[in-house]
Amino acid sequence: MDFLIGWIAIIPNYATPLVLASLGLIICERAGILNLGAEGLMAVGAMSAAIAVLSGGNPWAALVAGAASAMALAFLFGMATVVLRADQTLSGLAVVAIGLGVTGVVGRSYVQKTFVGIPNLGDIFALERDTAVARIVAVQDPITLALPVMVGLLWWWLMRSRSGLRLRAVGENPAAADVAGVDVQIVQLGAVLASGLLCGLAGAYLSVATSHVWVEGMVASRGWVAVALVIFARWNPARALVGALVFGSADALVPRLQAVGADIPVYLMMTLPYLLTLLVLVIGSISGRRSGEPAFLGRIYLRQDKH
Amino acid sequence: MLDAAFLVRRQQPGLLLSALSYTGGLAFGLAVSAMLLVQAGVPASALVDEFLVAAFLTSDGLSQTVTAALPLILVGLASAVATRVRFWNIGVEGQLWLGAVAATWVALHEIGPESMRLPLAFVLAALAGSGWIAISLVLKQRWGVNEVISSLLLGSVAFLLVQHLLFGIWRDPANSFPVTAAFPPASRFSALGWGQLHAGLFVAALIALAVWFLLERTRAGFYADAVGLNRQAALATGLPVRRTLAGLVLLSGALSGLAGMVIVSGTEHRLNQAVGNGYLFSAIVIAYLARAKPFWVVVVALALGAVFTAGNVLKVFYGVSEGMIVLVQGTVLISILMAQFFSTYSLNRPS
Amino acid sequence: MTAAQKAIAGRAGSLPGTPPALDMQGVGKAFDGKPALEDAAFTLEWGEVHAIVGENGAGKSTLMNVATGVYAADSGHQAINGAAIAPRNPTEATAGGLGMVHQHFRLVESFTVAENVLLGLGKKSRVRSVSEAAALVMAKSAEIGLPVDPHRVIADLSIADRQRAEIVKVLLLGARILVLDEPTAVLTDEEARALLDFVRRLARQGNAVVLITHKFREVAAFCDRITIMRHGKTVLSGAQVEGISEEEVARLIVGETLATGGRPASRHGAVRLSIKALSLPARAHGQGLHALDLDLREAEVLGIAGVGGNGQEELVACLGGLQRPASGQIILGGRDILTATPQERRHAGLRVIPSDRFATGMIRELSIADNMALTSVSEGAFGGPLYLRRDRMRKRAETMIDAFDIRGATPERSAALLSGGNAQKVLLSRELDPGMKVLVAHSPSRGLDMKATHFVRTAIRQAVENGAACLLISEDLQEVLSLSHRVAVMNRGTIVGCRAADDVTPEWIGALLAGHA
Amino acid sequence: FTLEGPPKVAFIYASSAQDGGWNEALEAGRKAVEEQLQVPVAVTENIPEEATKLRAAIDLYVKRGFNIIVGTTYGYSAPMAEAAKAYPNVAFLSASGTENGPNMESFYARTYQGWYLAGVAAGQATKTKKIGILAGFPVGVVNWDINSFALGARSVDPTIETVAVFTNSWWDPVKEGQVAQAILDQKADVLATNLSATSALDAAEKAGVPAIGFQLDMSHAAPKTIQTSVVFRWEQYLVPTIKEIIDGNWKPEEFGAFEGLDKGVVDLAPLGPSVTEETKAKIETARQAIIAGTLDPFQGPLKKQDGTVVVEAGGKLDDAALWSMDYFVEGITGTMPAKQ
Ligand SMILES: Nc1ncnc2c1ncn2[C@@H]1O[C@H](COP(=O)(O)OP(=O)(O)OP(=O)(O)O)[C@@H](O)[C@H]1O
Ligand SMILES: Nc1ncnc2c1ncn2[C@@H]1O[C@H](COP(=O)(O)OP(=O)(O)OP(=O)(O)O)[C@@H](O)[C@H]1O
Ligand SMILES: [Mg+2]
Ligand SMILES: [Mg+2]
Repeated sequence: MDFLIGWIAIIPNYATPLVLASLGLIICERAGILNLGAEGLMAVGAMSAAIAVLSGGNPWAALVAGAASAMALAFLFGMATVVLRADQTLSGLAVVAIGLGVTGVVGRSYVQKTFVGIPNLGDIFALERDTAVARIVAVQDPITLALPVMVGLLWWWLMRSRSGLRLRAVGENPAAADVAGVDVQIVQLGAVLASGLLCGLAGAYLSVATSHVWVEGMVASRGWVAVALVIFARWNPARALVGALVFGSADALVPRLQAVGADIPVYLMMTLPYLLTLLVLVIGSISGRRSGEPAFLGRIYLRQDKH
Repeated sequence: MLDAAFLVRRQQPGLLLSALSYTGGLAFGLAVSAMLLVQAGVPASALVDEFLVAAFLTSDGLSQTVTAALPLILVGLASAVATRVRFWNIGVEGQLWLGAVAATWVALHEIGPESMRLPLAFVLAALAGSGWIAISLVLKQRWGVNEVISSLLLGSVAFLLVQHLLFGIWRDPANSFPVTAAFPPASRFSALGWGQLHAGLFVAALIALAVWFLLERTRAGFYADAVGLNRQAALATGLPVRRTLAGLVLLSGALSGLAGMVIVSGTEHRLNQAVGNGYLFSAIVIAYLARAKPFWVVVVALALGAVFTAGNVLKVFYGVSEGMIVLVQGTVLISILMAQFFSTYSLNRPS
Repeated sequence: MTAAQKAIAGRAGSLPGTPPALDMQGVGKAFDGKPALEDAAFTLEWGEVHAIVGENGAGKSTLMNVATGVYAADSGHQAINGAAIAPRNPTEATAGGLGMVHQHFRLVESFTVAENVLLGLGKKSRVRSVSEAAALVMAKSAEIGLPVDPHRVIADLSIADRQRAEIVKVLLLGARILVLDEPTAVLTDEEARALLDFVRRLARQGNAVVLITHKFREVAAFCDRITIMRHGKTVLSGAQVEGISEEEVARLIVGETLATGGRPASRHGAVRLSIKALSLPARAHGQGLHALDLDLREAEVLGIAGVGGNGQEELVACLGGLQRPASGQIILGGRDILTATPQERRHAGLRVIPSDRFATGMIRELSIADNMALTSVSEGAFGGPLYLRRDRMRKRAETMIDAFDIRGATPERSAALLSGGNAQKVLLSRELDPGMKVLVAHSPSRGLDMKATHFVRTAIRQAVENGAACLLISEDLQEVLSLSHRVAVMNRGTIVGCRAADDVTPEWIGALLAGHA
Repeated sequence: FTLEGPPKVAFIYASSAQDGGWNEALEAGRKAVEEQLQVPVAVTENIPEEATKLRAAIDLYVKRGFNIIVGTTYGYSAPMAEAAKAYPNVAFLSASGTENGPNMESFYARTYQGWYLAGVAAGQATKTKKIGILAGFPVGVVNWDINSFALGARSVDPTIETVAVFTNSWWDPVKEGQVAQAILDQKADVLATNLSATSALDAAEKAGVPAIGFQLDMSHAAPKTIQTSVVFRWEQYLVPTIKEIIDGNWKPEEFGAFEGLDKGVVDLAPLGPSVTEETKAKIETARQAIIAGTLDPFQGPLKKQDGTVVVEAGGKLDDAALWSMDYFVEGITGTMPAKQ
């Protein structure tokens, strides 16, 4: 029972950064821009937020700093892919390189400096950790708490609002959106910036909310997991939340099994989240669902082209 | 709004213009990078020295460049071959790991007669690589599972399998570090007596030649282009779509696997946790910059090898950090990408 | 024409003192140095329906795309209702009262019709929800007599349904100047008539309509004035339609007149292709096939008439091997090829000309020589598996380019750079090879100009005279009648009637199609 | 071994020298060498553990007259040994390396001695009789830390259980925080980290649980609850060794240099404010016993986790057995990730 409570309580901590980043990617990719740069954007977010706290900022302001600086990198990505119509796959990889590189250069003197991060609900509301529910709630932080609301709002905005319709139209058929008076490039640029914001937030969450310290490379491939999650979620925010929880729970299970001394092949167990994701994908495909991939994803729109 | 500049796509950009925008992007990226490096304390005069002279014009530098380029050529070809049929092989590293595992298995367990060790490792590494990508292939062919995600996920799985082996049965019993025992000489490519360069050079060269011939001169290469560019039309015109796709994808996996073998048998002579890292980025970048053409893959791989060599020099003598090197790579890449704009489009301001 | 119509027609375009609805002068536009428009001029008056005709690639679409802000002109002036304006994007054109039904539909495939309309209405519209948009669609579709279901997803619609949806969408935008780029290409005659009746009423209410079309009978019946374009220039500018003959129009369009050929000489040969009880389950909303039966004889053209979206695409896909039917038989040369691969079907002598050339027929990015070689490479025509004789491919392509008079083609050029008619010639040059026994041609002259159409029909005619059997599927009744020995009518995924071409009457077809509400 | 030419020293790191842990501890040693011996010392960071890259860096240094090369990770060991053969007049020192030779010496510290003392502190502090430690990978040098930590605690109370979890990364503070939580959830009331990042200590401080750091003094991460940190003092090895090399009287140890508390290469950081006088005394006693050789953390009787006996009473593990240690001792709850 204790095992279960502890496990459930920690899952959101694993899932939150993944969800934040994949929401950003979903917005971006729904507008037709393939964004493989999450790892780099998160790296910048994590470092900037840490620097902000270490230079005396409050942790909430640090989240803003993390989001803003990742947006700056996303802006470069947007200039390349939206304005200059550069190849999106490669530009994404370049963003990863620039993000990881910049953090390595700029962050050097901030490595391993512990700081005070975002408090969890238990601290904020001085919760008694007597019941199972209280124990689970107490270790969550306000960002995690806000997450389902964010996902719901985003889902509603994308799938039900008129501006969401316009954004999706850009990713599906920019020519149609164009004659409908949608400014394709502005929408795409906005979507790219949104992905910067959310990926930056995800990175900032890692340093400011989870580990309260920054080291180079601390994103540790979580950006790539987010990229995979988006496909897994068929570009649907709600499903991204579910996917992140599944992935997070598998990920959280392995150290917990080690802690109770379970006789497991740890490395093989660690393949579980990956294999599970694959399995879900296969089942989804067998049941014949549409992949949900935006039709124009990764392609380049030019008004004069015949698409 | 941003279309207001009235972009027009150039129908067939001239060779000169393409070359100009390419080199222009490269030059701009290098200029920005040079500024970054000078900022970081590298004397400007040293830059030319280290990049050109050290990486190409000194014997040591050249041998390092070529040695580093060997696996890069193979992964670049792997990525190019898959790109030709529009299969996104994001699992290059996973296949490379498994190729290395296969070669290590032959070496450590001394499978077969000594003279056959390297050929056997070659075959098994290729099989292991294509076996690994075959999973993504089957998932895609059978159930339409997106290969980007499946190969990405399987890449992580492969690395965990390697760890399972390195911390398990292959752990060096003497000190229990996650490094296998050294390969016996029969499982090493012989040294050519020039720096660390080894006989894997001939392997990589032959493979590159064969892949070039396959893609540019044979019927299968023709099929590959048709299948990659328009699958439906290829199907309707009666081309063997599935076979072509499967063949090239498996080849891609095999090439990645061979890269793993060339690394462990050529320079490392053992398997450890680091040998496969970073090759995905290189593979994709090489294939893109080379437009998936085998000849250019070799050229770009050598250039990237030179970047690594020069980067090493900068790290060693000028205290330039890894972050700076990665930043420079990203900067040059995005600058080349952005410069393509000028050869692809022209601005057509209305009178 | 009734007297009243004549009176209105007389008024249209000639009210002194009223500025024209749209006035374009000296318009030039080049794509990367290749001129598409040179000194083109066009004047549209309020109250009229104005036809623009011309060969493929004459610049009709380009001219109207300039007018509606999709392309920016390199030179020239444009005025709407007397006020100079050069729309820099479609939004500005829409604001100026211009609306265009594009030749290539501007519809988001994964959206429903209503969602597309909501999107099209733009930011400023007061319509905010999908259900309001759906109500608008129903109302408009009833008004103009084009059935459209607002809740269906575009991806599941036939091309004809999409065309209807596109027209309704643009009409709902409330444009006062309406441009229709080949809107009737995929509609039935009846639907086309209803639509054109509607747009003429629209014009008479004080709006203005531009109709781009390749069909002279539409010009004659529904248009007030005609502008003819050739090679990017206006060769006839705003002439009254009355008093212009089809021959004269044809001469102006191509610069020469064409003899209209007849049906190929018929022999009563053996059955070449026999389709028995072919069935394909309907997709989500798509049309299926239901126990479809057909027999096709040697040296015969069997025309299949009917409204697009009644299973024609599916039938062609099943014949070509791109879709797997649920049951039935397709017997070719005595063998059931129901489960055969496309390649095996080719070996059996089946050739397909698909309706969408660049979707399944050719590969845009490959060179013309490559496209011509696609089907024969595997047979060893260009060397064995280990070495591809590109020199031979090139030679063959050169011969073909000459034989089929393919303009603007060299073996190395990318197929994407060809105009529609010339792309179709490349396709024909490849498919009409000596090994052909059965030709399935789906709308082979769709979107082609008169000259190219003539060429395509002549080629088919010749092939049939040489003994081939041809299944001609087309929504263009004239095309079907001009070539076929027998005519079958397709409706709701099956053949509802079939008789000799000589016995075909409009009433008979009308009755068979009436089942299609 | 004699050095050719004036001494020039180069340190090569696999990642950043300012990593707050392993490399930074070595970096402190490097600075001491520079100051105390007045020789030029160059630094290169981020040379991956690949033969091609490392060898290239070594070649470059040697070409420019560097003749004392210090490598800082076990992954360098094999390529360094090859380089040592190629350059017999260059001295090679390999931290946590496995190869030795006429001009090459691997060096490491008997960290398990420090961890035994940390175990004593933890054993004194625990009330639940459960303590926890998180570590990177299950290599010998890590396993002996964990085992010794558990044994130190058990010397205080033989019923104490030690929860040990590997993060399978040297570099993932996020995961370390999450793993720390997993250990705390097991009701462990002392938390030690065998890694470079401080996020586990941060978690301990938040939970109000006594914390133990590693490699450098980590008290800044848990100022209230810190007990101590097991630290390296590499200058104690590097300065005298490099001086010997320069002076021409260096003789590499056949099985590498392997010093402990006695030479001060391993030590404890100053004990935290919450450490009681009694604990301090116990730690001091154990320290003196280890230095005097009367106490060896791995002296018999020693049992594995599953109860099999490793060392009978009266015996002790030799160095070779230490290096190949791939098991947990009795009293540890945890999983060895892969089996041989
Ligand atoms: N009109 C609606 N009002 C309220 N909730 C809805 C509506 N349509 C869908 N939902 C719910 O919202 C969630 C997400 O819906 P969404 O349409 O994005 O997924 P979906 O596309 O239907 O998924 P799939 O592709 O698997 O069919 C689902 O749980 C769905 O049941
Ligand atoms: N976006 C474009 N890019 C390049 N060339 C173009 C483009 N659009 C049109 N062209 C070229 O301009 C010329 C005029 O084309 P346009 O589409 O206006 O012809 P059209 O008269 O509408 O023909 P159709 O009857 O086939 O629709 C053609 O040669 C065509 O290839
Ligand atoms: Mg749905
Ligand atoms: Mg047109």
